[in-house]
Amino acid sequence: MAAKTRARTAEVQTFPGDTPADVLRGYYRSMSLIRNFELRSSEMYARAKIGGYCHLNLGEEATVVGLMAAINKGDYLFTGYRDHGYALMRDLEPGRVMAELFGKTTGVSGGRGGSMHMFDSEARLFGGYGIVGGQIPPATGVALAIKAKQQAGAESDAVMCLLGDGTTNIGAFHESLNLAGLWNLPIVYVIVNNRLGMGTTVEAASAEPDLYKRGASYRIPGIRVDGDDVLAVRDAAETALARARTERQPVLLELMCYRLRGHSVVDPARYRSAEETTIAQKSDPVPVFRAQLIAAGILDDAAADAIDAEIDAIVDASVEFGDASPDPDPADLFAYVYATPVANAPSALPGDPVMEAL
Amino acid sequence: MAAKTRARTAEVQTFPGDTPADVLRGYYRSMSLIRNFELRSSEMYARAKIGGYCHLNLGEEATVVGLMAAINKGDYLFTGYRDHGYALMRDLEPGRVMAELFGKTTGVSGGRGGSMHMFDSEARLFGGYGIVGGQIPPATGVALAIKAKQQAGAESDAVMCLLGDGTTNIGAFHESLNLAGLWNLPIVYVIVNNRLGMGTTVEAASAEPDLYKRGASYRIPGIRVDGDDVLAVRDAAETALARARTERQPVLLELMCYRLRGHSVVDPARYRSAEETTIAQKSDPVPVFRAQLIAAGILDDAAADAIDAEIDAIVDASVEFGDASPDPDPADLFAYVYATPVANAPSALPGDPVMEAL
Amino acid sequence: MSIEAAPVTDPPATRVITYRQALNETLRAELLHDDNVFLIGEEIGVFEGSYKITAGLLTEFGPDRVVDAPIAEEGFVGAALGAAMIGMRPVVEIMTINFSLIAIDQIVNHAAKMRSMFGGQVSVPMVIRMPGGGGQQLAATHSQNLEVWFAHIPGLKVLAPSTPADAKALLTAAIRDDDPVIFIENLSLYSSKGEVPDGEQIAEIGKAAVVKEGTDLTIVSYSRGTTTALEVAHKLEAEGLSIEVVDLRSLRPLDRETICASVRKTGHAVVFEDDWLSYGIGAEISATIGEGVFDFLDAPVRRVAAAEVPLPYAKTLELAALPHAAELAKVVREVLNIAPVNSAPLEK
Amino acid sequence: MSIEAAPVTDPPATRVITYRQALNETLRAELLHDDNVFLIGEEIGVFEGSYKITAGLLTEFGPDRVVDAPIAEEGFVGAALGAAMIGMRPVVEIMTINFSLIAIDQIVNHAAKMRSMFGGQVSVPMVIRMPGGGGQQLAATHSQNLEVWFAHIPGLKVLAPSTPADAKALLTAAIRDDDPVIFIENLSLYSSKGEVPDGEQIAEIGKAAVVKEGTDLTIVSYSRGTTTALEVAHKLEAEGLSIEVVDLRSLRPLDRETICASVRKTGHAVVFEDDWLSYGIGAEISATIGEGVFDFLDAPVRRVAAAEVPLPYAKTLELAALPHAAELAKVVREVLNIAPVNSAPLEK
Ligand SMILES: Cc1ncc(C[n+]2csc(CCOP(=O)(O)OP(=O)(O)O)c2C)c(N)n1
Ligand SMILES: Cc1ncc(C[n+]2csc(CCOP(=O)(O)OP(=O)(O)O)c2C)c(N)n1
Ligand SMILES: [Mg+2]
Ligand SMILES: [Mg+2]
Repeated sequence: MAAKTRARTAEVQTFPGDTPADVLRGYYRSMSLIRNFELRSSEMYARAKIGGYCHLNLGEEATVVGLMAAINKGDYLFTGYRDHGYALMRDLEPGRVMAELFGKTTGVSGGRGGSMHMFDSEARLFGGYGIVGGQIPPATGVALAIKAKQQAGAESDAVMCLLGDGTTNIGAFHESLNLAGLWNLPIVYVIVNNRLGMGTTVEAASAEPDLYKRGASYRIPGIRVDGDDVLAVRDAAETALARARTERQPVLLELMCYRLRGHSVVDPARYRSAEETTIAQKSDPVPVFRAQLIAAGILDDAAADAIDAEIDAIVDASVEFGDASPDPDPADLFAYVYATPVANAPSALPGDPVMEAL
Repeated sequence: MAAKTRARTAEVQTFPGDTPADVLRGYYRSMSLIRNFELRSSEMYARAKIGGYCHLNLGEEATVVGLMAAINKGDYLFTGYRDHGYALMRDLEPGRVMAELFGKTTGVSGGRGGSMHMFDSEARLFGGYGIVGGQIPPATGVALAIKAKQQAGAESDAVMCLLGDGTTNIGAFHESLNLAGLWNLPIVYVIVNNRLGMGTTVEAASAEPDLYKRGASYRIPGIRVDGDDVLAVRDAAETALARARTERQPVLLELMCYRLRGHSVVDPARYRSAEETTIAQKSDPVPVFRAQLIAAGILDDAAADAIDAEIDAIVDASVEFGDASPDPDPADLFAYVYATPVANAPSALPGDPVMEAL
Repeated sequence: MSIEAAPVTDPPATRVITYRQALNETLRAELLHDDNVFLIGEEIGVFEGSYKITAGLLTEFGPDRVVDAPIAEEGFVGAALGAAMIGMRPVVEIMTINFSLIAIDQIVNHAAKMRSMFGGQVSVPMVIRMPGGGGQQLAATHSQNLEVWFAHIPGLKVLAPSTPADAKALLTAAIRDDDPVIFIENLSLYSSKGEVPDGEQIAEIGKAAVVKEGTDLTIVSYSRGTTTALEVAHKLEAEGLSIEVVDLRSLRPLDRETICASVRKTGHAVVFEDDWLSYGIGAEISATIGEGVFDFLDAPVRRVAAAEVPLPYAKTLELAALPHAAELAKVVREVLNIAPVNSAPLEK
Repeated sequence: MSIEAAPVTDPPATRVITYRQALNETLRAELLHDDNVFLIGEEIGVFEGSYKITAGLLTEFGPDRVVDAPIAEEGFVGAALGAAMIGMRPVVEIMTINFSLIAIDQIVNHAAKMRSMFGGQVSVPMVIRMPGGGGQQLAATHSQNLEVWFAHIPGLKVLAPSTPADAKALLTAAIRDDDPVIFIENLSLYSSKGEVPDGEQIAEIGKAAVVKEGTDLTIVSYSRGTTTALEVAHKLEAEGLSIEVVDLRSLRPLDRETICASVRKTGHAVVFEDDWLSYGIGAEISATIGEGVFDFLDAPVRRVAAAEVPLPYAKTLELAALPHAAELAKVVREVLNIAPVNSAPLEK
């Protein structure tokens, strides 16, 4: 499968394709939501309302929105730890996402997961995962179960499994893609290639840096798409998902984008050259898309500002919701360890005797 | 890199290339040694002189001899658990190999490794390994150390790492080849494709059954060769090793052969169809090569029989040596656990108190 | 899902079968019982399992229910876990526990943690069966007993039956349980025989069993070790010693009550296990007894376990490294301060 | 290689530096000391290490001595092992102990076993450094303390220093040792400070240290736990209690003599650790004390350890799950049968 060359479209005056204007405006709104939410997360981290690791989708908004525009409600989504934007796009209440970051009971994972572990069984957001590559085998297994339970066809569910460029070097990637290719599973693996692991470039980590080519080892078609182009991402993902649903043909999709800031909120990214930082900033999909829509007459500055203001209020409200929500009660510490209660399951707190003296 | 098509050569009358007759006879002798040794191992297993798991090179003699004809004395060899033939070809005394199978102190690993774990540091047989794929990362690491210590060039050492077809599906294969490709390591990975894991065919295990193609994910050239053709194996291995030494270009070599019997000595291989068994037997490289040499006038029946008889005596002697050798002394149980002695290292036998009462 | 106990009616008819057959029949029964159950593992179909536990099942149930996986433990164990997340009930065979190390990130960092980490929104009804154990001259990398690693992990349940009947009843319970269950088998138990009740049998997870009563000393063990413990206990009766044997059955949760109740009665305890001594299962049992029934203990708790070496291939060394009946009997006598009598020697 | 002890001369000058800096300086000193030493790990070069332990070393020693590896723990840990087989002395950084699960087959089935399995023909002089520990809201998969797994494995040596000085002297010893050494760090110790002697310092592997003397009760701990143990011990002095603190330093080999000698004197023991209670480090310590100094024990050995849950992200739950000074002090008083006095509350 040939690489799709990257086309910078900042100067384009009209929009290719037939996407209705309100849908395009919706994409802008979504990108604005992710941008605003992530900036606010960063601020909340600085104010110590968020703890632990916190990785943002800043710079990846077009990728996130394009992918989520393609996925069906019934499809299962697995992501790495860089998952806030995906949670928002699966229509989880921003307040519940922020509450998760704040570690509150109203958070999407009850405050137990935090930034890296957003989950919503109804929205079929099947988890953010923190172990690099850890999400790939379970995602593959959901596809195996779908194949067992459903007929192939347009009505079938499929799985989308996100992973980073650095993640393609881990064994779980290889083992899982082999299973998907061998068993013809309805799954699309999406490499969000932001060109960096933490500080390690793709070229320094992958002997074949054209990552989409790695599908060939499993007879899985690989496709590279400009991840800053929301429509290109959406279209490629739709095509890939359709093949997964109807042909049971797994697909490897590589989306080229840039990480706007450090690896996580605490990383100043000093290892990055001024030049690279400039490229990343120039490619920033949110202002670029806004400019495109304005240039195409789909938005004007006032309308765009109005969207941004609406989003700002939503994110404000999400912080308020998070603040107002209760902390989990230590009495519930053991609540979810087991689904099936059994005898003698541990329930001691630190310092408790191992058993009451007989 | 194109697949080399498999040429059945049983009817060929003269030998291609310029390999001297005595060298060809030497290859036959080596093949005969492996064959005889393995059959004897099987017999010794049945007589309970060998325990544990025991995997034989029966049917792979041309592969083993061809590879070992190409490797330099200074090169490091890593294998899986199917390692007897390689140990013999690295010029270890057959008696010491048999003694290892018998678990005797005179065995190549002091009787501690057994069939799966032959090792000889001087001969640079760097181990038979029992965990599928477990040998691949350390083999890659030896290549990393060679690169750090030696200049590239014809004088450089290299590493040869053997693995089975089934082994290409494990994560360690992917991670290691990526490192080798990324860091330009002097290593040749050799897939001994005997078409079966235990009872699982390549097609049932690998989404891309042309295994040599899997090098592409790491920009490592992949080459497929007829593993029943000792000269083709030798030549391909020589070329690959030369690239590893001089260009620091890792190579993935796939050798197509057949397993003559079950996965291990205790496996009757009932899952195999009569048809497949017939193909395997027809391809049997030992009688085929013998017939070729006779047809080419390099051997006659009497000379071939004389070689076989000499080998038979050698293998007889190896059994005698193994029988006569002493069992390891339980007093030496802890001898090799640590290289650097430290305080409080455990030395208790079962039933000993954890410490003498203070 | 609630815990079901065996029905209180007439005791069911029994047959004497092997541990292997008990497992095989249970897998078959559960495949029949629930469409969501499927088996997955290396060489379990065409090859019928490295230890033939799944013999005949591919033929009967077909490749969708008995899935031959490539050699990719991390991949297929993780895939089974994924299938469990949406309601399938995979029963995974890892060929031996030694290979579980390749899958352990999926087991410990994923299967064990998902339910808690995602606030109870998903559960992982999967079973991972695997045999461990030494004594077959399989050498250092193929002879381990690493169940203590899994027993340490919250979110997992870890079972280790010692008899064919328990193999059946605990495996049934494991498959019907909605959590990830690690099911420890043992190579040297597969051909052992025992009475197994007919019909559906579901054991209670988390309960140890007093498999022999006695008053002088408690031997605590599990899996293969329990068979040795019973052998020793019966043998020592000839010397007039009354030994109680506690079979743990469940390593996580650990039934501290049953262990402590026994030692409270006997005042003496020895733990017998096949694994290395330091930081082994025996350490937790000994610590539990020391804390739980301190005032009732008449002598230190002793542990009989394997010598701390990578297990060598050579038979002489393997015999020296592994614990056997002879050492167990010796230590029992030491704890009871009794000189050995002249009786038939125990297997070494 | 023989065991070298620190030279018996005038005590060297000391500086107060962080644990992080002690590690960084030691790595630098060993890179200078031996050409065969090299560092390998994810993000240790350009990024200077996830926790900045390797800051400045790429610049000084270049990419052949400070090797940035792809995210492939099994691959690069195994590659380091291979390099060690022919005489290099790799010092591997695994970013956190949680990720060692992906490499554990190479560590436990390969590095730990090779020398024995191959009859002493090869040794594996490698060090694997990795931090563990909870309390940073890193949630279930990034907060573990799994050192007990490694401590269980013959063929490995497992060290867990609690102070900057020990970090230096034990890391030096580890790098100069010819066996695979697992070197356990702790996220919450990196910024802790302490006096560190200048010049080459080589600790003796396999020895615990009595870091505070006392006569009433022994607290046994290691790594971060020792700092809490000392805090509590000092605090309880105000109540007139004389607490001895044993810092294990080496989890394998385990210095049973030092532990038992202390408890023989004090008659009381509490084990404090950050890991889950069941089958944790504390189990072995408790069992060792129970067996080794049974007759000197005046009360059951108690363990203060983490609640057995996958560690939640939320601060309230994380605080409830992890053991702190307050619980340790409470249990010390319980063991000594002393009612709590009104003193300043300990950190919770
Ligand atoms: C198995 C494992 N190894 C290492 C890490 C530490 N780590 C977290 S993110 C990361 C980089 C991942 O890069 P990439 O896959 O490109 O994803 P991105 O962060 O760019 O989205 C690393 C090394 C981890 N979480 N898990
Ligand atoms: C990690 C691991 N998984 C499973 C096994 C069990 N096992 C031993 S050999 C084998 C088949 C290997 O097949 P292949 O790589 O083709 O090598 P061959 O035996 O044909 O030489 C399997 C599954 C193992 N030893 N290690
Ligand atoms: Mg990236
Ligand atoms: Mg094979």
